Amino acid sequence: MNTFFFVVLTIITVLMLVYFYRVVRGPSVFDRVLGLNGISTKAIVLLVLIGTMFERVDMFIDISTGYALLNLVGALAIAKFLEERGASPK
Amino acid sequence: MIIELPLLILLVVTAGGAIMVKDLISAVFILGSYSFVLALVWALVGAVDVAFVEAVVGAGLATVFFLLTLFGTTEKDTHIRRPPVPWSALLGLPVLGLLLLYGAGDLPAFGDVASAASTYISPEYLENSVEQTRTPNVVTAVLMDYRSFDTFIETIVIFTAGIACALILRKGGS
Amino acid sequence: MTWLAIFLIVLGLFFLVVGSIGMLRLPDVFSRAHALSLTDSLGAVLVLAGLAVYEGFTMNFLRIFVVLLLVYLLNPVISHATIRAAYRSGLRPTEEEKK
Amino acid sequence: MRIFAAFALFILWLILSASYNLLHMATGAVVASMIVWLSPAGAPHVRRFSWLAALMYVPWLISRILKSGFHVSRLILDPALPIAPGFVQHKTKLSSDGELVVLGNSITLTPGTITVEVAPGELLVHGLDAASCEELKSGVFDDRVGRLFSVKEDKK
Repeated sequence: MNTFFFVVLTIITVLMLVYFYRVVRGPSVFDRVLGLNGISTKAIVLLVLIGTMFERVDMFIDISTGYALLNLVGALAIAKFLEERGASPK
Repeated sequence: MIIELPLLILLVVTAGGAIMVKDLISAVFILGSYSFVLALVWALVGAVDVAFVEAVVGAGLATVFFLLTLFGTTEKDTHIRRPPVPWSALLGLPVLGLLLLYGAGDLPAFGDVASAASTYISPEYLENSVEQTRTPNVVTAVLMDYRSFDTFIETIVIFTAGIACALILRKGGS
Repeated sequence: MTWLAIFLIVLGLFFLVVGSIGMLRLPDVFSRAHALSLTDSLGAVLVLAGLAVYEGFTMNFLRIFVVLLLVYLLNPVISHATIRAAYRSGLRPTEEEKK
Repeated sequence: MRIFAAFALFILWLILSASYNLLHMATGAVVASMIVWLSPAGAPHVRRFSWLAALMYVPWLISRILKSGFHVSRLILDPALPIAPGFVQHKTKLSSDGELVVLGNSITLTPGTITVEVAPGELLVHGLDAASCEELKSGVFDDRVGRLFSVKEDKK
């Protein structure tokens, strides 16, 4: 079962690389924001996965919850700023 | 450790990307994703509290503050004009890196029982911390009791930084 | 029980992979948000559900379930806020926007 | 209602905290009641809430998400990429904040459609292709969400 979890972890990490490509190359600022959101969702999943691998889920769940809530605050703040500011300063 | 390898590769890629990219806004977002990966690595080696701080400060607050700063500046400096790298740095930095790697070879392995730290200090903390400090969590006992002055002054630094941010960001300033 | 967990995780991984492919292929911000929604509301949630089932019906099941619920409730808000900001700052879906 | 909210918060505390001795549970109870006491009274946007309808709503929404998820996956994996993205102006008879939040969130959760702008009685929705918006246009979402908050069915 641990091998399976390791394979899942590797696959998700490779997928993070795809979103990272979107963060680097995204034509507009909002593409970058979307890429960052995708990475953070995967980080939440990965934290729970790591916790399951170590059989210490109760410890990792706390960080995962904190991640999810902070991600909301950060993303809303970014969206508000971008909305006030208007289109990307290119 | 093979299990950390994919995340470590991703960490190096994101860190390199944050330095190499020209556009400052994308640099901010790449730095945010770097923080996410770094927090995952911390969680993987078992430092859960550090991972939590990295998630809160690095991925949440720092990204927002960087964006605020970026929007406070003019649009002219969103592109970096970087001078060419001097030859001395190109030669000196690999040598320094090799020296550091050579030095790291002498460090005890992760979780080594025979290393100095786990022979003298760790058993003392693990065995006596409950009687001496009445704190159930050992990490909390080390941070808040054995190293309380260190933590206290760290708190002062963070508080000062918070006041500075509040002063800079207040409405109607500038 | 373990097989159900593996099934859920593999199904979630399928959606995660498809979402990533969509992130690369789709032409503009608005369409890419759909790929992200696929990743969030199906991929991540199915993987989390698989992990919860793997844990069995203990306290940890409930804890993972709370995280799942958070992802479920908060991620639509995030993608809506991002897309609204994109719309309000004058971005429009265009066919000829370069890849 | 407020006692119920405090109780729900306390249950959440029990789930998230790992320890069940008296001190921690008492802390949780105090914190939960403090939060309810400090927050403004009630939720004025929700007139009535039917638990039975909510119990029916969640499996329905999950089945919907799975169905449109496979649809969107087929669109993305198709080599020709047969998408036709476009905005849809969606008129709805729901107008209170609670209903709009649930409706908008459900639309965004369903792959293929995303809420862009929200106003009472009117939503701007971005759809990935025509088939994704089909369901929304038929007004099933509005009916379901309306039943959730027990709005009297008006005739169309």
